[in-house]
Amino acid sequence: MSEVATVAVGWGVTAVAVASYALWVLLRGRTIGQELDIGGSSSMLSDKDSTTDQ
Amino acid sequence: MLPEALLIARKDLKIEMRSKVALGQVAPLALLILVIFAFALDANSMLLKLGAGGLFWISALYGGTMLVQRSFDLESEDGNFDALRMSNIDPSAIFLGKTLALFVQIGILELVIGPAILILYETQVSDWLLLLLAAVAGTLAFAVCGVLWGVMASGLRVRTTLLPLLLVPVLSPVLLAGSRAFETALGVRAGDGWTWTGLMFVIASLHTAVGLGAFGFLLEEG
Amino acid sequence: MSIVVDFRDVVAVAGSFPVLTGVDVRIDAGELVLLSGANGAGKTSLLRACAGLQPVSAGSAEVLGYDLRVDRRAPRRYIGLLGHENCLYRDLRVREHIEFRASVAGLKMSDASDSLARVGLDDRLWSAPVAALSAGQRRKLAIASIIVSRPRLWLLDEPHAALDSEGRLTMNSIMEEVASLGATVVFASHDKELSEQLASRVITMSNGRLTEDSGAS
Amino acid sequence: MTSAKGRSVKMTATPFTRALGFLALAAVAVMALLGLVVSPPDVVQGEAVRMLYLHVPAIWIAYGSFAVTSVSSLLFLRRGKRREDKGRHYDRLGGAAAEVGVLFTGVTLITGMLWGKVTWGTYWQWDARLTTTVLLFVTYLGYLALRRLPADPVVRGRRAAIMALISFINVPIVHYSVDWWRTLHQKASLSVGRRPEITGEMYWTLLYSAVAVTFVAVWLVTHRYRVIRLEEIRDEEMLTALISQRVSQDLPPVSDGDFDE
Repeated sequence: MSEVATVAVGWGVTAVAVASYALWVLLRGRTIGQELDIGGSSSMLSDKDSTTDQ
Repeated sequence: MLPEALLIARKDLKIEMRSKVALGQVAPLALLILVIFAFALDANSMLLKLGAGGLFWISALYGGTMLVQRSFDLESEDGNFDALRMSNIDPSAIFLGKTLALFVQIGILELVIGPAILILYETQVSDWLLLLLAAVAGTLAFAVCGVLWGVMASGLRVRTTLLPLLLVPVLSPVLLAGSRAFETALGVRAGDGWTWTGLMFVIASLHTAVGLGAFGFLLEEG
Repeated sequence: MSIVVDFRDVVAVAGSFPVLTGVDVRIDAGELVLLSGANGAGKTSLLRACAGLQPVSAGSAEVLGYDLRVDRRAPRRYIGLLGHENCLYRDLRVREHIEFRASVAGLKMSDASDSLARVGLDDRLWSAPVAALSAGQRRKLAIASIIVSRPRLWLLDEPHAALDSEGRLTMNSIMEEVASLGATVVFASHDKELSEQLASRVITMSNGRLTEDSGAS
Repeated sequence: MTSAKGRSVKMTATPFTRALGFLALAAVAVMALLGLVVSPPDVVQGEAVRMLYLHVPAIWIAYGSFAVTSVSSLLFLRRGKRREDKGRHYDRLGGAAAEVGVLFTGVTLITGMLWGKVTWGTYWQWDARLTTTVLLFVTYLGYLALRRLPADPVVRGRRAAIMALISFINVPIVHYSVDWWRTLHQKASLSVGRRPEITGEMYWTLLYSAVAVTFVAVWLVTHRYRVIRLEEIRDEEMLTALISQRVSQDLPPVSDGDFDE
């Protein structure tokens, strides 16, 4: 693998890992919030949804 | 506290004497692992001789983990943990007693695999005192950590899988130090086996300190 | 008379299930109390809460003057608990077992042999391994192990279970005897006939709380 | 849609964390720009040096998170006993920080291995730091496994806190022994890829990246903390419901003459 490709893979994997964790935390929060019949506002998720691109 | 600890240790050892799990089941398995290593390394006597120290500790780790499991399974059986909790024995004494019993049992296991390694892998001992002290230090550290994590995992449904996951990372420095010290004692590598042995004693003492302090908590919550 | 068990609005949770949902009970020294109720009514949990084994999550709970919410261990040395399980090491012999329990309680072996005779275990069983005993004999050995420690509060969960009719009568006479000596006995049983004539007070539980109390003060 | 006003404790997003989230996103975008485009390639390592800006902040964050876990575990054990809520906020913080710590330890390992491949020519070296890090990773994975087991929350918290403290005293032991093992062993082979000279733009980029990643980590820990809190509220509400359900079943007492078993 070339140096540039390696760097790209490293940054890419990191971005995906951190973003999926963030998304998982948000979704879990929203799911439980809805179960409790609170929170769950769509704005809460759409704000943070953009985190996916890190 | 000490007499109570001896009471617990004697009870555990008596149970082992009757059931012979360490000698009858775990030791043969550990021996088998020594043979399997020879298969894996294609009976290359040079490699086996070089790796003897490490292979000893790996098979001791494997067998010892089973003994830890066993030591706490017999307390979870038939509600014996409740009896221990109700008995008003100082939890630190229970900790010391179980550690002592485990030390003896793992020691017995090592007395079986040690000579087997000398014979099967054609190793020679160049420093008996170092070998002995390193074995004592490593076994002590093993027993202390084993009791600490054993009680934490005991009573959980997933204990058979959880215990090794928790125990092995903690014991990795012991495995490392034990292997290096044994390599010096077996004369396959010049090195400071005594310092490694000292490190194992340090590990054992640190965990003993934690165990004496925390065992009450852990026993209560188990 | 001194109050041995003083529970006010006690809630206890096992896992995520509320096993006690607000228990209010006071038990005096020397009482012989029968806990009655269907399976799952909370009898075992109440006994374990008294022993400090089941944590209490709400309300106030005192046993023998010790606040369980501060220290669950403190009263244990005065308590004898017989659970569903017998707390026996299968690989020990009867003699070794009773020796172990006696020395853990800080007592001599002579006390231990008396207690074995008291529950009606034959001398000849002394060297038998625990694993070889019948269910009833194991129960008797468990009871003997409790007698050895001479508790002030006896918490017995189904003491009659697995015993033959003679053993049940012996069990009853033991409970009567210790209560007459001033100890407190709380026991759960499904054997209505044997229990109700014995008990000085009957407490009925349902859904984790008391529904009837013949001796409510 | 319920208003968030006055119930903010039950929400995982508040105006503050929302702002923090945007700040973190912006900071990461700038970090990518600086690290991948603006900063120059290293004289020795060339483009590969760009891994530095991820790898090094990640391990800093991981160490920081585990330090937070250790401190909050200690506080939980020492201060928690007498408090009405048993100090469970310390437990939550410890759990949230450990999870983020494991995530960033994983990032460190992956970026480190990739970086090693291009500079040392191999994914794995039995280098002291790599070995220590992988043991750290497994240790805290075990911690998270222990936390996930069902138990009374306070009991589980105490058990986890004790494990966190033991793990913490183990970190220097592991580090020291592995370090010593390697220095005794192969003195020469480690100097394969020379460390880059960190000066000027690279230095500032690294420092900036550390700040940006810290924002991300703080955001993650805060949200995870709140989700744990939500999980607890849900469990408590289920419990309350169960209690009232059991209490309402009370009458009439069906149990009196029940003799089965």
